[in-house]
Amino acid sequence: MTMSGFRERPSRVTIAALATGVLALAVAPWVLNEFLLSLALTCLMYAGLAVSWAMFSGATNYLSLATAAFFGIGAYVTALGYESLTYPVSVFLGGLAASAFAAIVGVAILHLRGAYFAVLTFGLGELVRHAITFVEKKYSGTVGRVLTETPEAATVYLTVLVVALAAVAVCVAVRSSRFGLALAGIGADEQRAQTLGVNTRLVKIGGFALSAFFAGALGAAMAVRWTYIDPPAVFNPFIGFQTVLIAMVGGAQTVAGPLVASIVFSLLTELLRLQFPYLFLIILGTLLILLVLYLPGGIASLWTRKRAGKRDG
Amino acid sequence: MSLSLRWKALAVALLVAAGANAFAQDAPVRIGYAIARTGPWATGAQVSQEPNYIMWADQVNAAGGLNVKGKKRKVELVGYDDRSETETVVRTYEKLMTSDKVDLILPPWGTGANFAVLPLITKHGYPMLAPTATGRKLLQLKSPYFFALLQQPDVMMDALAEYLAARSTKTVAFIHVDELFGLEQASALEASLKEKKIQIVAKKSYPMGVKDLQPVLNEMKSLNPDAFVSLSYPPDTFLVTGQSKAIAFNPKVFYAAVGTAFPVYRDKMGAMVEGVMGLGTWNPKSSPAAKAYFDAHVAKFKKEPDRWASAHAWAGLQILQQAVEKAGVDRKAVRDYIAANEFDTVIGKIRFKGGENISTPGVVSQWQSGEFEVVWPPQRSTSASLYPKPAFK
Amino acid sequence: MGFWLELAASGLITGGIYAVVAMGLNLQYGLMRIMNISHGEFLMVGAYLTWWAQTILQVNPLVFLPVVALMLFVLGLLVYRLCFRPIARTAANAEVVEARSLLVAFGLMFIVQNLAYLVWGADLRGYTFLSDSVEIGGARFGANRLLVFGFALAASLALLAALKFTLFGKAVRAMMQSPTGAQLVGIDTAVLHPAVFGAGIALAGVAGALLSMVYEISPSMGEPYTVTALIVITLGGLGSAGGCLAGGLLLGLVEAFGMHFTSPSLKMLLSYGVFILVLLARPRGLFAR
Amino acid sequence: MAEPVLRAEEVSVHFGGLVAVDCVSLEVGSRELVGMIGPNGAGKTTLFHTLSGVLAPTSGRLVVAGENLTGRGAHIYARSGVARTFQTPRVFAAMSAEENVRFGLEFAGRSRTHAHDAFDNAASILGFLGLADSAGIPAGELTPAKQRLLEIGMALGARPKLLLLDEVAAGLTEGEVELAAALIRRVRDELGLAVIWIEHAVRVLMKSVERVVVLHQGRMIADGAPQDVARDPAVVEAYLGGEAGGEA
Amino acid sequence: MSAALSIRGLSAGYGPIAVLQGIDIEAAAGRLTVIVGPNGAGKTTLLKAVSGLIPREGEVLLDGARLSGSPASIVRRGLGHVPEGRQLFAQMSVLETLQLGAWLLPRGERSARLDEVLAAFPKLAERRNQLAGTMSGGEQQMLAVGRALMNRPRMMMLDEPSLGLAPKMIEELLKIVLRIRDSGTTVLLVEQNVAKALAIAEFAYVVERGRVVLGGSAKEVLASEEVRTAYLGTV
Repeated sequence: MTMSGFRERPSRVTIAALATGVLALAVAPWVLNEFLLSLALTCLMYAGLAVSWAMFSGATNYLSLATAAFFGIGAYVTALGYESLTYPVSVFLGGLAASAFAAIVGVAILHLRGAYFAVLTFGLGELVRHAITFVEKKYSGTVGRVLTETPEAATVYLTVLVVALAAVAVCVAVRSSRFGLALAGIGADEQRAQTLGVNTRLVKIGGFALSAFFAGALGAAMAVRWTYIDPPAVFNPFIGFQTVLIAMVGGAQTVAGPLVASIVFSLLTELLRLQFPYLFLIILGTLLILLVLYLPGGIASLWTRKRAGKRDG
Repeated sequence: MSLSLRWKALAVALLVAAGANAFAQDAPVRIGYAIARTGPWATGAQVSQEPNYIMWADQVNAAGGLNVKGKKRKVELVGYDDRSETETVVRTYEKLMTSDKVDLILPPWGTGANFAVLPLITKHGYPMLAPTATGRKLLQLKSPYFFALLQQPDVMMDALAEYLAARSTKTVAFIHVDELFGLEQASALEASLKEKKIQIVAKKSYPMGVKDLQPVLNEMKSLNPDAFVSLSYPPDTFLVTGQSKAIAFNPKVFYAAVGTAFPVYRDKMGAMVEGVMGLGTWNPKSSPAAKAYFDAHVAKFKKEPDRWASAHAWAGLQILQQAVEKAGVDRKAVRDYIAANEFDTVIGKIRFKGGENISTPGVVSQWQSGEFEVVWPPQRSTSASLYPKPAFK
Repeated sequence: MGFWLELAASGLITGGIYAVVAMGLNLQYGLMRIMNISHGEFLMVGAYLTWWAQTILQVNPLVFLPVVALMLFVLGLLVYRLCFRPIARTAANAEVVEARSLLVAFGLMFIVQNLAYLVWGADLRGYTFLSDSVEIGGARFGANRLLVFGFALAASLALLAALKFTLFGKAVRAMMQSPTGAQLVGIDTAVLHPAVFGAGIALAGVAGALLSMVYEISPSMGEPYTVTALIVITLGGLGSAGGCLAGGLLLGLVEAFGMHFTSPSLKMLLSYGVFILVLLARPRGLFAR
Repeated sequence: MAEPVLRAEEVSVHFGGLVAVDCVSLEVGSRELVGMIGPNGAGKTTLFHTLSGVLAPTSGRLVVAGENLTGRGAHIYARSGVARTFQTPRVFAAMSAEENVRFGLEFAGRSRTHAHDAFDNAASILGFLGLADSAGIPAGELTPAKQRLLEIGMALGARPKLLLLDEVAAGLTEGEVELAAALIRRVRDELGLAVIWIEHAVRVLMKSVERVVVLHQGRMIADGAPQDVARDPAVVEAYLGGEAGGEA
Repeated sequence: MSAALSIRGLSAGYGPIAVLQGIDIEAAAGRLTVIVGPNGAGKTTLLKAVSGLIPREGEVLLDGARLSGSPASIVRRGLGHVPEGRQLFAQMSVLETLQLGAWLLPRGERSARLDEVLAAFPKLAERRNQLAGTMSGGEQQMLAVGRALMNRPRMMMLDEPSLGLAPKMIEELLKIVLRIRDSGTTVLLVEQNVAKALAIAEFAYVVERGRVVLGGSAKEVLASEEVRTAYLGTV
């Protein structure tokens, strides 16, 4: 009884809708053309990144900009293990490597708060990028790796789908678990949570590492699309920024918010990019500002507000 | 409506469709590309690459269209912004090839982006003539559809070493950026110098994004080398030039790689560029064709093309045009034609072997009174080299 | 000048440039909690305006500096009015201001950067200014770099003094520590708040103008400068004018000496390493209060 | 005598040069209700921070239920049976009142049992506090007075042996303070907890507890029955002022 | 100099939540008027609305002239407000805080006023260089009062100044409040310490659920049966 979720559980209708959605996503490679599939892939990548980011950062209010670092570490695992590992294995190892990295640095930096944490996590990404450049150059005389034979588009898509779905599933499970309650408590008032018996340090490290796993796995999965992997390409800070942007626009305290936002944002960006080649970023920027000013709770507030209305009525 | 009437309507519809199809023979040739209009790659892409695409399409259309095996068809460019993101590059070319089904493609900007589309052009059979991709690693992928127009690092560095040897240079100090380009150039330079028995007195590398190189330059200056070579990207090229001037580091030869060929280098650095050497291939004096290209570019965009990759981009378009004239828009035929023949271009004759441009020799250029003169090899030079380089002004 | 002094001077000058880059953001984020991630874009606008004035109108960039400051200040007021005032008014606490301003500034970043592409194109730009070198005790430095360093020093000290000693500066600090308290002593925060934000944008513009004398410029130049600014102000301690200068100088010195003692390749590793170590030892920056 | 619930031995806390708590020793036995008074800045809240593990003492020892917990994290104290409230209510604003109480039950209270059925679940704890009606309301929307009650509820969720209450009656009118005092007595009498209660409403406090400790400038200057403490000249001088004579 | 404050039909709240509904209150010139009421009745909201810290409907008159909605101009008119939670500048010294209190005074008068206030609060003078955030609660409350006094207000509003203070400190504070009143400044005091407040006030209002339920002389209010049972806790 005490293990029951602290948030509402999804209704049967939601579950049915989700199941249909997942099925539709799974058959996509045989239905969509290459471009649409690749668009779906982008949506899934950001969905996985944003949902797993929100799982930790949304709940705890620790604004992490380390996503680019985790993503890059994952991608580099693929690059390094490319010849010896199968694709799924390197995706899994990419996640593990990012997770291990997050756990190790988490021990050192998770006592920092606010902007200091944010900028430090960003700095970490840069640190890793330059460290890899340096080490790679020192031991192989060059930087970057060329992946000659890469998996089929459908394989990549299905792999990313699995990782993204796993991210969503884990995030949902975490939210209705004690672990998720602890994370939420840390976000609301860390010290209060500790005085109520939460080992906040351990929970934070765990949450950080868990969320890093998905970013790392996604990096490892996506890397094969780019043939040539070098630090500037895979430690692109913009991937991290965009993830934060999507999660926050969606409503980082929810699961569905970042999920919906990643799809809306990716599709909208693509649509505008293709339709208004020279103006799309201006339009996108304006929309973003309007959204923040007029929908301060994020996209998720569209339905959470409705639900609150129902409760009042 | 009677049944027969419906059949008639259908027949009419089919006829119209067939007519449209027949008309489509003269439909424009659709040529697609993705290129950076925003983001960090845009500076390179919008100087050396996309303006050429636009100017070429305009010129071809003004002349009545592209000659496709004797038939004139208009060119329609389908260009998208890739936002300087590799994943967007891949996605956009997938769209161009599978959704838009363009007839031909033009390459994106930069080595990384070219790497990323390589599997796609191979899979879908689109020939691609790349003006801003360098590196042996690209060629080692052996895509039959990939053609690199730029001289490879070893070719360029051999030319530099030859020039240095011709001036009986004894010692060289060099720096390079820690990135694929810089590393390949550096190892090529090292090999060439070793072969010419020129001593390397100092070699340092630095990461991208550096804002100060004065301490390194001071160190190099104290070794008093005959030549200094900076295998750098534009921001660092500017930085190295300015700071070398500041500390009065005046070797007999001062060479900086990417960026020296940009007109903005001259505009930004002013008189201090006099005598600076760098990566370049041509200038308006190289040939009448080059002059015509230069003038057209200035007339259209109110800005000069750079003296390096711009002309390669234009040459690529010329090659494509010639290939289409002979082989049509059958991409396999176009590829085979490009692979098998020699072409006349703005930078001279070009022939490919294994996707590499083996005709354009390595070139050394040097700023002299506001023009980036070709000074090596002698048969290509537009001016004698200033040697030793005058002290920075 | 001895070799070491020259190395130190070189580092300090670069550090001064970092400090100039960070000053505006330090007002906005350090003091006001407005996470203006489009800081670098306004810096870029300042750089372009100066370049424009120099190449088209042949105006001396130094003469144009106050004009840039004024133009950007007005632009800042406008941006504040349109984008940040609604946030400052409705947000419940500083954390909400921070989060929402971050998103709005993202939007601004897209808009400003792309307007620059539309107006000025993507090409690298630049002009020659004060490129001659100045000799100080045997060592030589670019005059334009020295100018930026001098400005960094003067502006940081002026800002420090203004915030610390003038009543106006105290009012600014007071407003950030307790907006209600400030209102109740009669400080018109509805005027002062936008003014400080505008001053932040103006400082970004001035930094851009100064940088355009040294480095080449392009519409995408902003993001790395935003990152530099964030690192400098967190290193120094948010909101501290002295910390901002010290943070910048420290980074510059680390780079110069690091480059000499190890390899220039390790430069970035060293600066990020020092940044991380400092924050681990002093979680609120060097000059935390 | 049985092992005390809490034993603080010569606890000191220094902040730089400032001595906030100066060599305080204190024992609290089970079911004891102890009032703690002292002027602002006397170190009461700092002492609470050390007793609950939020702050490690600079020197001294803390023994909870016979176990030395000096230097351990606050969660260990909570799990060992020490629960507390804060001076300004620190409820989880976005969670419902029920979830707030359940938080303690899920963590510190999870491995502990308590005989009284008020501790069964969040609903029974809310019922005990008279907050049953507010169960579903986000804590941030409750009135300040109810938030203070909810803070106690969160602490009770930890199923503690010792409850540390920091100014639960601040901002209440005298009438409301009496009700709060009655509740605190019930916590001790019915639930059987030991309680240390900081409050400035001296009159009500003195009436409700059987033992008072007085802190002044970090030192414990008195520890005894309320009537004795109220007459202690040091206490009158430092804390009570003119009020003492009239009240006693 | 003294002022009279008239609040007529004042309504205010936070967003959609209405807290005050048509409040009418008069604060007589040169007198001490106290407002009591249970927690959450809207007393703090009332003072915030008068000061313009939150939007309001209805009329607020100071000496017969309407007060605008802008806090800065209200302070300029001579209304001082010692707010709930003190709202001090934690990182500023006592001296700096008081200097800021003189923000609206003519430049030439500032230092003289500073000396006056420091003379009135010897404890603050002793700690002039200490940061506000590091002082004890009682000292902070004194500083908040001193800061408001710097502007030579004609009228002072104090929001629960005794909150969380030791008995001894409360007495000292109330003495300060009386001294302010005796200097001719009109005082409006919100206080949960009902017995003590009513003992020193001339007029009193009881506010419950956003409305005035009782008002009159302090003696009358003290005598009321409801007040005795609901607020004084002694039957």
